[in-house]
Amino acid sequence: MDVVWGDNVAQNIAFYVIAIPMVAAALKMVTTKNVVHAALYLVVVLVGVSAQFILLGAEFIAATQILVYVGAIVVLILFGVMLTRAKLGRDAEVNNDPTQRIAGALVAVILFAVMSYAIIDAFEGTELPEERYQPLQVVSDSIFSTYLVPFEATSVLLLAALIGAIVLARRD
Amino acid sequence: MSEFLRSYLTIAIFGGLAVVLIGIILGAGRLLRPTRAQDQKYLTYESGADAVGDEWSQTQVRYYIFALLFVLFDVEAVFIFPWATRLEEYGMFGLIEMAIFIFILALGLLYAWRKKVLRWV
Amino acid sequence: MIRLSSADTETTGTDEEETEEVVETDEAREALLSEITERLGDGIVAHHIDPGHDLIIRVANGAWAEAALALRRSLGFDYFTYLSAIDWLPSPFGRSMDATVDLAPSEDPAEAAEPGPIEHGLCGGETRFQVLARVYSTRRHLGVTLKADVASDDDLSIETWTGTYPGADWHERESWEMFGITFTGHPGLRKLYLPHDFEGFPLRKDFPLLARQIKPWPGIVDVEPMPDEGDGGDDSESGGEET
Amino acid sequence: MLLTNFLLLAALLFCIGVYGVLARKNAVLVLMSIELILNAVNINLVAFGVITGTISGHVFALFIIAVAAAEVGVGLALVILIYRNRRSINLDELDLMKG
Amino acid sequence: MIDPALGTLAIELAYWQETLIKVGVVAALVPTAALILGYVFLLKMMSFMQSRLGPMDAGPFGILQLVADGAKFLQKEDIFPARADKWVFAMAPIVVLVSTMLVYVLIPVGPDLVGEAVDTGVFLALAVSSISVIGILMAGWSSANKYSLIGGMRAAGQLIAYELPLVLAVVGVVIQAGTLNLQGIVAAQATGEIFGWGGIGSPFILTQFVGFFIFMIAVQAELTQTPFDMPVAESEIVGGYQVEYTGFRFLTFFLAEFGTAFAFAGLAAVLFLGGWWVPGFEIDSPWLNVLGPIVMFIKIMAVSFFIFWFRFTYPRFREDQLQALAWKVLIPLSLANIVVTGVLKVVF
Amino acid sequence: MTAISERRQLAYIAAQASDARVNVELETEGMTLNMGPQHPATHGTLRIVAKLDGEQVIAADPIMGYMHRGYEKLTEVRTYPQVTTLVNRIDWLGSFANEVPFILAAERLMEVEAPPRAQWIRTALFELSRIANISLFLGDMALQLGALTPAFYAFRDREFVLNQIESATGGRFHPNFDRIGGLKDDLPKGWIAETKTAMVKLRDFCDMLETLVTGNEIFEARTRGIGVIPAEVGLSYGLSGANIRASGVDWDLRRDQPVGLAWNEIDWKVWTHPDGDSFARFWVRLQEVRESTKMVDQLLDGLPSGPIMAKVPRIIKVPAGEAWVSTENPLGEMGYYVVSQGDLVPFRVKIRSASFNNVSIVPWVLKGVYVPDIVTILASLYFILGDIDR
Repeated sequence: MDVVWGDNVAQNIAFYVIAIPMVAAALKMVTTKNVVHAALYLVVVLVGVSAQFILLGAEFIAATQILVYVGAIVVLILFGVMLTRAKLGRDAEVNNDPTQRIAGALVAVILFAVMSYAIIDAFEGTELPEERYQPLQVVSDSIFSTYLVPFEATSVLLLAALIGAIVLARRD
Repeated sequence: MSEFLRSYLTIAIFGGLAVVLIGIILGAGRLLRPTRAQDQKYLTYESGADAVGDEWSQTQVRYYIFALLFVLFDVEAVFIFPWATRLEEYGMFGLIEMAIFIFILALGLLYAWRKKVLRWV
Repeated sequence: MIRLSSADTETTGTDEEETEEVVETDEAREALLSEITERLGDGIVAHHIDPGHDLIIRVANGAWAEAALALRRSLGFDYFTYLSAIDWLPSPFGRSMDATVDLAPSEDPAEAAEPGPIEHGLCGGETRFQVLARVYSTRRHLGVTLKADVASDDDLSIETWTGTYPGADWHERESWEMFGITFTGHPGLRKLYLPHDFEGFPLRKDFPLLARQIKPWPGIVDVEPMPDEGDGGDDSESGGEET
Repeated sequence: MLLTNFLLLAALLFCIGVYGVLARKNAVLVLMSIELILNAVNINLVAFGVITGTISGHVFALFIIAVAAAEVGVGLALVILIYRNRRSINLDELDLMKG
Repeated sequence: MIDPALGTLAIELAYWQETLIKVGVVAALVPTAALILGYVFLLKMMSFMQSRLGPMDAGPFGILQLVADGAKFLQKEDIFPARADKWVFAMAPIVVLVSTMLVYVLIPVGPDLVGEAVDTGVFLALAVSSISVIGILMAGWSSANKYSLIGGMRAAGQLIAYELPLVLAVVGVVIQAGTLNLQGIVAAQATGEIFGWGGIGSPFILTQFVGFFIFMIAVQAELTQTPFDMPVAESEIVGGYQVEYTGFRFLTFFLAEFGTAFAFAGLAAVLFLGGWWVPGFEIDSPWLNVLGPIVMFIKIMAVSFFIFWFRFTYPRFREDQLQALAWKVLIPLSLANIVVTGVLKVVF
Repeated sequence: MTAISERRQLAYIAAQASDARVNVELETEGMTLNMGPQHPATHGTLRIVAKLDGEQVIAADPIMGYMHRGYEKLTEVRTYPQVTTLVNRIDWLGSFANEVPFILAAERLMEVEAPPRAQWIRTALFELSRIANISLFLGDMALQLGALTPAFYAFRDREFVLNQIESATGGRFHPNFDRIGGLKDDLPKGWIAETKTAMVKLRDFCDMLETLVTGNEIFEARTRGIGVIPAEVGLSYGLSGANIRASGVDWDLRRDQPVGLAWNEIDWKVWTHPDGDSFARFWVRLQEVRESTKMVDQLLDGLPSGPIMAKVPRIIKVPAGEAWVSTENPLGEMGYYVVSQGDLVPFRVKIRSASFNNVSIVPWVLKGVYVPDIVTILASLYFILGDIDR
């Protein structure tokens, strides 16, 4: 079991307690026939990701994950869903035909096999450092010095997205 | 590190606690409350009349733009917070950086305003 | 409770005689009538002036909508008061319901009492059903009541007013469901008050009022004494029509 | 705490996301699957950031969240536009490009 | 990071003991807060403002009225509408309440009296409070009712519109304090000086009055209290997203609403009114662990008073007017506030 | 006031038109929302079926009849005095006012006139029932907009008026006090002084409400420019009372058609407002309540002495004839067209109730407004269900 079991038992337990529901919810998300349910399963995955960030010591990213993903993007998706179609109960027309689904599953499984082989091959047994907490000010300093240009570019990107969405969503 | 994780463990415990608390109360309620099934009780309420058309029908709420604006400004807030804690160190340079950032996003708000999509239709 | 007499009022003045102007002729309404006559000409079948109170005009069935149009557009009658109908058939269940004979409950209402002849009210009439409506001018402060016969006793139809007075919409719907009068040109004659599958026309005189059929008319059971008569012990007399 | 834990979790989420993109017809669901993929990437970034001891992973994760927000915004605007024009958001019915 | 253990009182507790105590305290605190606010403001203050007595029968002056109400709600049948999406319908109130509970953990009431003093403090508090939108949308959608759906949509639209002013109004405080940690913010106010005089510290309301103003309006909207109560507007959509809920599930929404009112009042007290610090004490004086909760309670009640005062006084806005207020007034204003605060911070 | 309000109206109309255009552009499928019969905004059992597009109303259709009692049919089997008990249940908040026009119509057919004292008391009671009726509206309007508190004040202060009505007539809600030829009784001792005190309280109530509600920005934002009814449209729909005076039509039956009551003997003012929106309707009603309190004071000061009942036969048979009498009731013009054929019972009574016409404009005025405005507009049009359904 040395592949999946690291040194710190409590943290490992925490990892699996979080990871298992995440994977389950992710699987439900891609298989459920109800679009709103899918969005709610996505919430579970996103909260799980946030918890994993905590385990990785990325406190600020975790809070951001909650604020932006759960508080905003999911709400946006729910709006989108309700604006287009959000039946209660099952919706027949959400999946592609079975052959394509099987092909998709095949692709996913092969991809996972290859990736997990590569990951285990390359990083087997690598322990994360015990002290991995990154204080906010380090993140901040990095953004406002090294990554200043991407930061400003982000604002332009957001502006472009906004204008694009307004142009698209409104027909003049 | 473990202190850091512990504090979040506490938060997680609190989250769990809320669920357990409601579970207990609803469980207690189950013992107290009656359950007398009658079809009428499970009808959709629509001011006393039978629901017109489908009980549930799609709304066309067009505040999509509001939600979008919100997402984008939320992202902005995410960048503002780390900046705000460190402004003293960054000084004037940091201030200008952020002023540009805010200005560019405010342009977006202005654009939405001018395009008259800031209306609840 | 102590009722106070008139002496209790502080000021007993203002007894200036009520201006008892019994207007026998009503110039304003006469003038109005002539104006309307000018516009409608032959459309006017009959008219009646209640001096100081009202002007009633009966127009021909065909001139009904035209009358409305003329009143609103040319004569400034901007306010629509009401529109309704009258069934002039004497009640088959007895006249005025004040006598025991009226109450003879019978299985077949038609034979219970043969209806007497139709007596039309002011301005007369030809058909059993008449439509009546009232419009008012907020500038002249005068109102006109219009009446018209329906097309015939077999064809209860008349033109709609909704084009001229949109407020007539519901009134016409009501008259349609209560009397069965059809308003040609009305945008949607649907039931207004009654369930959509209700049969019959409740305000017609030959539509039985079920409550009266089950529990007959009690007569005038309580007539109050006049205030100046005290408690007058003659209640039995006044309630004499009991059955 | 092993690095592979996180990497394998991320890989799994990534693959589930890929399956979702391939198997789903509904455009909103496809967008959600893409979100899944982006989150998987974020986990990877932060995990590698921790292992290398630098802050870049964190910063990039932040930028990815920002990009994801923009992506969802424009993506959903497109979906709404498509829905309005075609009364359907099934991607296989969209063969506009085939002319 | 500030040691969360009650170390300064010289009691050493294991983590699990400490957590158990905290859990007990907060679990008791949320319902108690809801009861106190409900009784003092919703029942009594409102009654007196409306020239009536309010409940008088349950307990002296009716103080047990809400307990009686709670007992009544427990005995109500738990009805799930036939067409509702059962799971989502059942989960929605829980999501809302969890989001409220999590805010409590973060609010400090003394130097050591805090559920958890995490570094992202205020940021995390705002983040978790935004989860309730999801719960409300879930409730609105799953009830299979038009009023619910409209109410849920309105609620979501309103909460997102006011989440931003709420978040941005806090930035001014963060700039001044230079930290996100709520304990740090309290300390910053305690050690601050007003023109060189440090007698009462420097509560941020003095410098961030614009921020405070925006924050309170946004709080009012986040709580869906009048004049922003369109999501539950009884006279229009008869309760909105709550319309199909019965019994305790319905009460859960109420608990969450009052719990959140208390929590946000607490946040406002910490961010703008100086928090638990009492003038004249050292910032780490153990006495503040005793006085702090009392001071905080007084401040919270004062803030709540204003929240509820507005609730009983004003008519309700219309949704479009509310959105216009948020996007055209409050957000530009809060952005300007950030810039001005930043400039002042850098210049001085 | 006028200049500003015209600009407001124009802006409003322009906004509406552009909204309509936006909707056509977005061409979405609507949702049908059912408000009522059991809905807090419909004061009873009116039902509004509104087709919505987002939160905007495309079409609204009021459905009524849940409270139809068939009064027009029932009057045909009741003697004239008995009809009075029926008709005072039409608008149950202003009951006394419902009785008066019917009694007046019967009196005209019988060529009887009530003695002056009876007429003055009638007028005073008429105004009292107007105050009782409209003061409830004043509180309710704020309630519909979400402000709970004014409703409690309204209920509290309305009680003073109801007490006076009760002590004079014996009935709080359904007095049945009016008689053909006069009144049932004279006023009780001390009533006049008590009523004047009550009027002072009601004036205070009006002042308080004016500061509490009309100065409130949110109240103004919710009512100004909402549900604008131009005078011409309103008249053609038959809107009457404060609803049409709020559109700038200076027309009050109390002044323009004072049928056998004492209105033209006292000094008072007809209030109008040029805007025609929900705010104007509220404002006009508020002024009318205050005006009514002054009218009651004057009526009680000038109360003539004399009998309160004219000579009428014990058993009332009304000669054949037809008469239309309408008065300015709290809700608007209420009239009866009485057709008699010389019997104990009327041959036909057409009841023209104010709310029926006032509500008939709803489909027109609700087009293009938002869902919350439905409530505002319905509240400001102020109807009583019994007055619609009869």
